[in-house]
Amino acid sequence: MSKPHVIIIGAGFTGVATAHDLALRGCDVTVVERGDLCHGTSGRTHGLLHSGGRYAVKDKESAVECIDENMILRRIVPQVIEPNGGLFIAIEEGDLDYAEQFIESCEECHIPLEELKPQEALKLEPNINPKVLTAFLIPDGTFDPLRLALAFAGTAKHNGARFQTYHEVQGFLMDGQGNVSGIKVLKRAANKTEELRADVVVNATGAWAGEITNMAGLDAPVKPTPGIMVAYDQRFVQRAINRLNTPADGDIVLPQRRMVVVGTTSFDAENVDYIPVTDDQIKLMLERGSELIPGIRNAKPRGIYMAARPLIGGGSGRSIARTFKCYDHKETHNIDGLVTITGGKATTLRAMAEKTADVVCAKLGITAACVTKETPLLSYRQYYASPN
Amino acid sequence: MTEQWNITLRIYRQKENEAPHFDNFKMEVNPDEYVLDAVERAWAFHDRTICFRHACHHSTCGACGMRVNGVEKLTCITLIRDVTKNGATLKVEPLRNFPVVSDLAVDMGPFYRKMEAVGARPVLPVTEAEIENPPAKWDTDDAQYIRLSDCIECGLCISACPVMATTPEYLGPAPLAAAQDNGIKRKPELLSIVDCEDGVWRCHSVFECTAVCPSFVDPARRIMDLRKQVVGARVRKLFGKA
Amino acid sequence: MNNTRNQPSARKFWSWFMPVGRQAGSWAFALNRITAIGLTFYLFLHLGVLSLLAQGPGAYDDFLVLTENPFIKLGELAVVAAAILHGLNGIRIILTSFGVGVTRQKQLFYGFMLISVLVILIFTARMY
Amino acid sequence: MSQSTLSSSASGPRPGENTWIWLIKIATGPLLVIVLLLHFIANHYFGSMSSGLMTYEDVIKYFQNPIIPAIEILFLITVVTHSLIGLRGIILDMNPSRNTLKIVTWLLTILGVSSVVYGIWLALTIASKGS
Repeated sequence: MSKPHVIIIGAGFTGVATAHDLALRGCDVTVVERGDLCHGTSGRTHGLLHSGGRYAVKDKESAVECIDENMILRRIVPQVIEPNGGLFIAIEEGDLDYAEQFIESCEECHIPLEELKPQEALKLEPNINPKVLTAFLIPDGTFDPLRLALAFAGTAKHNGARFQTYHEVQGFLMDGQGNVSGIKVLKRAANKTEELRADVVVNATGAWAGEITNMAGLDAPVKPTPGIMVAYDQRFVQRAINRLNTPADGDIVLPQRRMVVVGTTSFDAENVDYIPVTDDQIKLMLERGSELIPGIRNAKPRGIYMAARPLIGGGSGRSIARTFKCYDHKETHNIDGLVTITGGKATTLRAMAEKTADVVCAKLGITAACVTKETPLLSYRQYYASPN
Repeated sequence: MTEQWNITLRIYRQKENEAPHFDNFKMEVNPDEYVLDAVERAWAFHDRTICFRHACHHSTCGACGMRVNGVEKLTCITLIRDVTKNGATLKVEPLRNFPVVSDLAVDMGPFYRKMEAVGARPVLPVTEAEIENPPAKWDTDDAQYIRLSDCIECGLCISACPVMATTPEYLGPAPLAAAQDNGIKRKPELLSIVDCEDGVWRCHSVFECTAVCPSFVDPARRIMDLRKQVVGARVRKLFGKA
Repeated sequence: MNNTRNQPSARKFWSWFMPVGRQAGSWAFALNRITAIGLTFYLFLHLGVLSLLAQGPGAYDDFLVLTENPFIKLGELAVVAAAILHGLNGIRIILTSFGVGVTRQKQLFYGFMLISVLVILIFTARMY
Repeated sequence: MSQSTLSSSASGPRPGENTWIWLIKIATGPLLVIVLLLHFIANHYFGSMSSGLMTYEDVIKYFQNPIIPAIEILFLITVVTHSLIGLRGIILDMNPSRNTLKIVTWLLTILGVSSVVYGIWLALTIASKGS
């Protein structure tokens, strides 16, 4: 029998990872993206291959997801990762109070941790703040956002998935019984609209999830929560440097190519399409960044950008849980054929895809198990292999 | 209040079956913003049909290369202040020598395939890839650290190279620079790929690629070094056999 | 679905000579190519003219009279200029190809162009 | 690691240029600069005409010393080789098809060889005129 056809809206991390998973499980996949890969939040992520350390105390569920995925990604896609680890450093007395619960939580979430004396930390990373009181070695890392997505997308494409970039979803096609049976899409490169039918449509548009579900008359509990990130033009450190304290603004600096990226803040925003950068947040990043690495004070900013995190549900800013949720709108609103996946973090893209694929396969009666944990991804340039 | 400029953003437009033309967008911009922010704002608030490529906004992904006022730029790190003046025009066109998908978005396929053909290294030890003699500060155990390579495959050098404009077969600056970074001693199979008319001998020492490279790769210098490697390899092969 | 307007194509040779807004290297490349074509043309013209020598004194000396004509002199000056420019730029390319002065290739180009202009002026003075 | 569908061009690297052609071009280059200098000086300073050019007799006299024809022939060989390799490089930049390139290469070789042969004959006839 022919393969079931699944349309995935959105070629960000979740979209391409889900395409990869479903392609391996025998689905015929079409990814539809308004722009190109990583046009939304995924492109403008920090690039932190999360160890979960930052969430161990307050959000254990996310922390465990992060450390597990961190280890998997290092195995399946080393080609886009700087696997040099990270440091949580305490600079003021206040930071030391946090150490106690930090160690406990990390152990609870099986996040490998090693405490270093200040001289040891300064020997490993000479450019961090010399006033460091204590430091914890943790398996953080950095990745290149676009190439991480390309690696998943390239492998999916190799296994038969199709990628239609510059195709903007205009609305859903509904069958008689009020279920989704496909999408109406505008081919932006030619100003022509098309209709595409599918057995299941997956809405993997992250912070824009609400915009898409509105087209089916539903609302998705997504609260776009943007944050600023500033890249400076010198590579001061080899590891990601975190501030040992409850998550706050500007408490992480990570190396990427010949730069360091300082992040981030967290505030609510309505218009997700364009979030202007504000001077006070830039200054805040400079402030906080130079507390961790004093050298940043006289480095030149190279790129300043905003990214809208797709957070789930109520609460505000940092308090919302950072885990992800997958809604089968058959159960939530009795509309079949539409699945929404949102929330989560960049590092957990494979796990989000696995969960979504499980939901989709259940709907389609596919019994194949998820194998993405052990399947190494092809070269990210494979996405451009055969001329489409 | 931050300084505000009124500029005309003049964007190259090209849809599949229409002749290309330019659209002008009168915009108020902060000169310390980046060109990419202006283009994104034009898309968000003025004309949603504008197609352009962007992802990371801080020069690590290489998606947003465009020609700004005729010169290749990575628009996410190019300040508006550096490329135009208050009340002037900011002309933005797609990169040369790439098939245009639509408006400012180009197809990176042929270029990425060439990078793959020479096996460009995406990640490498921090102690390598220095174009000058490696600075003394790397000590031995630094080699354990791995970082993403300098080349972000943005395609600016491909657009700037006048030789690249004449034939799609020419490997072009970035792939040749990647071949040099790999080194013929380490990957002997590269010799036949680069020692040909589409390889290192097509370069005519124009140095435009190095002029536009935003990521410290210095492709022109690497091509010159690759020439030495190729000549060395051929001469050794000759005497090796003889 | 991509259009070919923007793609590389053999008809695009004008792009060799589009150094407008470009760096020194593009000017050097364009100059090098124009002088090369000019010199090659002159080479075979010169070989042809010399065949008059084989026909005895009359033919050759009559031709020499032509060289007094100012336009022919201008042509000869152009050849001399082209030879100097092409020669010096060729040396710059060989030096950079062997890694010498690669980081200062622009200064090398400007320096050589200065020398060329001076020598050309000397020849112009000599000729007129 | 690279897949077959990923190689740059279907037919693989095209052998139109190689190390030896380039080495010949850049070997003849500097040689040319020196010999050209001598040629300039010889032609524009020792000639009896006001402009320094040589008349018929000057040329004949100049060619009596057997070194001169030898140098002129050497000069001819290097300049013809250098210019034709360069010209072929320019034609290559026009992205010719495979057999066009073969034809061009043949034509240039024939042109080169014939002009060198013609040059040698000319030099010898001039030298012989003097005796």
